[in-house]
Amino acid sequence: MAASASNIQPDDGVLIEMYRRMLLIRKSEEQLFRDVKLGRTPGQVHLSDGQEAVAIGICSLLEDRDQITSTHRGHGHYLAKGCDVNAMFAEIYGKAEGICRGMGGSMHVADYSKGIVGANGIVGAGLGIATGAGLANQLEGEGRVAACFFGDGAANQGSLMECLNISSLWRLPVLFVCENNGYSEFSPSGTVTSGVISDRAKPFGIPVWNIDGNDVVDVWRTALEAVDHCRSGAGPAFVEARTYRYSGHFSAEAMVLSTPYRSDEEIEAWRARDPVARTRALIIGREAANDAECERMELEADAHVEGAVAFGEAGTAPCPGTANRLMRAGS
Amino acid sequence: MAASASNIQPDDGVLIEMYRRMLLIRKSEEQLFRDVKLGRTPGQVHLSDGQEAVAIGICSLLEDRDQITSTHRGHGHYLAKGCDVNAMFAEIYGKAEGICRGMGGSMHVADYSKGIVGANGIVGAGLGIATGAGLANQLEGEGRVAACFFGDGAANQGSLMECLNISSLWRLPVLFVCENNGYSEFSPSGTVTSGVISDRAKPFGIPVWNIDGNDVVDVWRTALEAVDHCRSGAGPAFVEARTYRYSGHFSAEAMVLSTPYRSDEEIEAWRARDPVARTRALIIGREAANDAECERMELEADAHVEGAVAFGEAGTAPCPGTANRLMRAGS
Amino acid sequence: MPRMRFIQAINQALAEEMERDPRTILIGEDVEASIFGDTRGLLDRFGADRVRNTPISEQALTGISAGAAACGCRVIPHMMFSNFIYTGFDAIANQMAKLRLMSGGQITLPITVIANYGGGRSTAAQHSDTPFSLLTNLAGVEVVVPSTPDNAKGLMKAAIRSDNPTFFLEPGGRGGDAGDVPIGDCVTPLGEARVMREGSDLSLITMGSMTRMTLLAAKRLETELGVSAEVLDLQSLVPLDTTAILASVGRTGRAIVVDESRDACSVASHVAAILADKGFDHLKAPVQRITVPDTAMPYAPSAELPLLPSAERIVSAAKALFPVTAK
Amino acid sequence: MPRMRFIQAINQALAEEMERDPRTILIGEDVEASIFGDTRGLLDRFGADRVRNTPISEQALTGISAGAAACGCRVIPHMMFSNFIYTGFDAIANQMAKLRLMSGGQITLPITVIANYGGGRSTAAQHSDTPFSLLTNLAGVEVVVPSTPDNAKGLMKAAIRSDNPTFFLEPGGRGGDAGDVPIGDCVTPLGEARVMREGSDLSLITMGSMTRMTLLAAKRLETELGVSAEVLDLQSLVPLDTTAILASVGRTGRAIVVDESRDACSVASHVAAILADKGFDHLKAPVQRITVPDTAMPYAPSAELPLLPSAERIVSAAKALFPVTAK
Ligand SMILES: Cc1ncc(C[n+]2csc(CCOP(=O)(O)OP(=O)(O)O)c2C)c(N)n1
Ligand SMILES: Cc1ncc(C[n+]2csc(CCOP(=O)(O)OP(=O)(O)O)c2C)c(N)n1
Ligand SMILES: [Mg+2]
Ligand SMILES: [Mg+2]
Repeated sequence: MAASASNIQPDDGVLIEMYRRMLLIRKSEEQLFRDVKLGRTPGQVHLSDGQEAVAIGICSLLEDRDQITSTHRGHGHYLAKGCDVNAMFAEIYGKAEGICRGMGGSMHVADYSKGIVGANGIVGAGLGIATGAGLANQLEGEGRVAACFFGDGAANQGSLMECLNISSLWRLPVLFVCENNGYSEFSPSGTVTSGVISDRAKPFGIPVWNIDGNDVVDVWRTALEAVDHCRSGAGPAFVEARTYRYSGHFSAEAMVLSTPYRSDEEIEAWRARDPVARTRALIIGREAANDAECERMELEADAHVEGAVAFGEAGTAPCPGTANRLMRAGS
Repeated sequence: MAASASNIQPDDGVLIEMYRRMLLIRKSEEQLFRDVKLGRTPGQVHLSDGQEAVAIGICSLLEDRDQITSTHRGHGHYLAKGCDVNAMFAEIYGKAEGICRGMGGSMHVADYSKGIVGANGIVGAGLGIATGAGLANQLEGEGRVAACFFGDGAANQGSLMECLNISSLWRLPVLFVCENNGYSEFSPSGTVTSGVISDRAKPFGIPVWNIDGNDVVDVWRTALEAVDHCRSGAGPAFVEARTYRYSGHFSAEAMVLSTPYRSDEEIEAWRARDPVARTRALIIGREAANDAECERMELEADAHVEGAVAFGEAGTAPCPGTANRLMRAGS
Repeated sequence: MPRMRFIQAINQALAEEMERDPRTILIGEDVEASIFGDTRGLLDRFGADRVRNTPISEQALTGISAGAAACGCRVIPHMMFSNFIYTGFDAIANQMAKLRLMSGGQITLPITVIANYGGGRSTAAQHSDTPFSLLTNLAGVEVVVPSTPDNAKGLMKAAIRSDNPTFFLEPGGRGGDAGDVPIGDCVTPLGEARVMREGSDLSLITMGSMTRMTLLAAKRLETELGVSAEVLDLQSLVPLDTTAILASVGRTGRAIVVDESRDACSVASHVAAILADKGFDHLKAPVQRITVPDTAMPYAPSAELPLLPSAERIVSAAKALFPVTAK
Repeated sequence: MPRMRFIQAINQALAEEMERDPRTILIGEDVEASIFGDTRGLLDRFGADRVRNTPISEQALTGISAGAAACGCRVIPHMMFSNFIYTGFDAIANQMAKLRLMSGGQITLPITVIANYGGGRSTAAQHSDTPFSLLTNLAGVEVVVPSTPDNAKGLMKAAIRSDNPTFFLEPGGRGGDAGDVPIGDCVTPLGEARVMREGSDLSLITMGSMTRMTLLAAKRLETELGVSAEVLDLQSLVPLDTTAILASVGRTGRAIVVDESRDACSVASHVAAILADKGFDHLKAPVQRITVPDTAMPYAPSAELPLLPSAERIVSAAKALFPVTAK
């Protein structure tokens, strides 16, 4: 199976909502990049700017009760799943008001009540967890779906094959979403990855979609089919979405690397295919909103982010005993 | 790529030599089964009776300098690689004269000087080790090949995918040999394995052969092509050989299982396709040897095994300090 | 109380707990056929939804356990031999042990990992590890080690009911031991050691597979040396009953710790360290450790058995503590 | 002696050893770009055959290392962060640590695994583990922990030349520390602790990342309490220099062990256990452990930093040992 055959389109409301959320991700991450430089965050961040359409397109088709597993590059998934931006900033600033009470930080922003079964600092770890969520869903029998976001680099963890096999055998409602941004840290995919990633799902009889991850409509349309496939009880599905991360692997990379690992031209070429700008153009083209309205949406996102910064900054430092208290249930 | 397209045949000498070795494996394992009941072995054994053609067909095409990695079911690989039968029995009897000085036992019989880079009690562990041997071979540049024997159950370890990816990327001379005997312990393959195992190699562009593992000529012919592929520098190759183990998973299974997990009919159907008997029939059919000669080969194998039993029984118990002394190089 | 074998007690606990909570599931390689017997019959009783064979994929097995537990199941993954824990170790050490803290306490992981440990049966190095040390050091998982059929049942029930990831480690050689086992709801609380034998001269602190042999040694000490040895069975390593350890040595002033772990950084080391710190004022003599020397396990019995703790080794260690009383 | 940073000393040792033996290879995720700087420049110098980026496949990384080492290479796998050891743990715990014994000594595995460990940088729980305990308990791998640029170079050379699998654990926060480093062939022998500071009242026994801070504490003890503290840097955990530990405490009669491990079954526990046994007659006071409490590492500095050993914690522990001399 290749890209979605259908040509179904999201209606204007859905498209605008997706645009709003993409803006929130983009603005949040641009802010976080500044925050790192400003020393507002105790740790570094891994930004997903440029990849927003994948998180948004997929999550738009997920319900609150559906689960996702996220990655070290998880701010976008978090916001796409409708979690609170304030609690995210507070978390990344290391505050007790953070979504994980300051215990997790950037790599672990996750609201479990919204179905995020962890953002994970261990590359590939979400695969098993999402498969387990799929198992729980199947036993529950209410049609919940678990989506697993993972990178092209993570696709080289053997756990992928194990989970493809098991989810296929047991027909688990697991949606595998490979965000192929062309790099595994500083290694271009081709140097560490043999063949086409989505082909790896085929021997297990899992349906595969290979799509343009910078086209939110294509992602949305694919998700419509793929999520439905999972929800209907037909078993797992696999989506590979090609995309790009503008800011690189992580916020300190310019400092620690002696030579650049990608060209300015490459970055520019991808910026020309920017998912946020393309969505805006589509909105304008469709006359779903006009320039001024789009502008207002941007300002709204800015305001949200500003509020989140203030919320985070006003937060309190978690006290030393917190870890001990939170480690175990019942303690 | 399916089964070998060629119809090349081993000459009589090769065929007879393969038959001799298959007999030695068969007789050795039948003896070991008796030995376990007799209490001659301190531990249990995993027998490969019924699978001899795979080990023999593959190893016939390997040179002494080529490596293999073996499994928990490794007696056949050991003998097929030309290692000493006396040292094997002594090992399994727990004697200092054993190939591993009595430190390894049945699951670990391996003669490193003959290129066996360990028989492994950890299912799937040979995959990484063989890939590493392939890397060493590539760096050496002398055309050595590393063959990895592993079961259909082991094919569900994620390490398989990792090693397929890396060996393909780096074009390592690694021959993956999946001995598909239809069971993973007591689980029929279909209940734990989705799809066709050899298809898992295809996304990595690795050539695949799917063959009758009870036909030593088919295995030999396939090995001829597959080993050559690896040796020539073209990268890894993958062989899936369908076969069967008569004696089940391990020597105590009848004692520990409450109900049988396979039918007598199934065992009989496979016995009707016995690789040793088929090879003998082929030899007779070709007039490569007559009945009396074949009979003599059997008696020879019996004598070898008898000698090995005597050697093993005469061996000495390793002394308590042995482990401490052998743990580290230089101690 | 009915008498039953160790492995039957475990089986009974599993059955009762699965009966009690329909969200409890059991997964693992060949849990249906059950090579050790601990999970026998559960498939028939609870059906294929709740008792599932998994492929040989330990990474997925542990990862799936974490995911299913996070999403409402009570999960019992069976790892078979302890050495296979290593194959699935990421989801144990990086996920089970850490997700709760990393999520700020949002997540609860009711998982009971079963694994069979220990040497003495010529299974060689890859089927004989005693994984107490590395699991205990993780700090994020509970670790229980039953020693008799009754606490096997009680600890299994406690492990399954715990809302934390808990390792239930079956002493490999002890599955056939018989003993009296209470009927029904006998939960052995986690974090409580039990005094198996009272004594006034020496504390023998032990756990799991070593308990029976330590009791034998205590009897020999009584008859051969006239030494009254207390035997403390730790039962759970995380949480650890430090109070009971200190109380026992407070009574006796002397301790030998018997542990099937390899010596370096063993539980025995940790117990000795606690005594060297908080118990220092009680100590009248050096604290000795009877452990497995720092090597992998050999296959041949002549090389393997001497490496394991034995009543003989305990008795001779004790002799060094009571030079005068030795007959 | 030229002055250089910790990470440069490691880099130099790698370069010199790769120069020395052409069968030495370096593999790992992004060892070409080198995020920590330890492997920087090695690709240019030794070429793509000997310096290779691997995919994110830690199981294969460790497995391949074992296989290539068994077949004639001297292999240096770089695991990046210590937590990723767990992902590739089977080939470490079941293969590297056991193959030599299981093969009856036939096999030699010259492997040097590099990994960066420790907390204090808000990397959260999955990037901050200190894996001393579980590696040490394996018994089948050597473990070295450098503390200064000079022994970083010397220990790396010793690790690479060792014919056993050896873990070289880089203290995460110390890469920028500068110090004098000998030129050329300075091999620090494995299994030898070094006295970093002599003292007569108290032994502070430590390793790796904690050494610098322990030295600071020793100075404070001198000035604030008039206590003369000896600082012993273990340098290698396997083999462990038990003789030096006992000798130091033989001189001082008191010990505090400082270790970045989580407490339970830590190296600190083991050192304390050795003292409680073989060193018992020397001991004038309880042996205290300054370790990380038994929890995963939180992200926020306010919650993380207090969990780590600190000069403050050492000084107040020492105060308890010298109540009278406390000013
Ligand atoms: C098990 C493990 N190995 C290595 C790392 C270090 N690491 C962090 S991100 C990353 C690259 C991930 O690449 P990909 O999966 O493509 O995700 P991307 O960063 O491109 O979004 C690596 C190697 C890790 N966090 N976990
Ligand atoms: C990592 C690991 N998991 C589980 C086991 C237990 N085990 C031993 S053999 C086996 C089945 C292996 O099946 P397969 O690979 O098909 O080989 P076969 O026994 O059929 O030859 C299992 C699960 C093991 N030894 N190692
Ligand atoms: Mg990527
Ligand atoms: Mg099989």
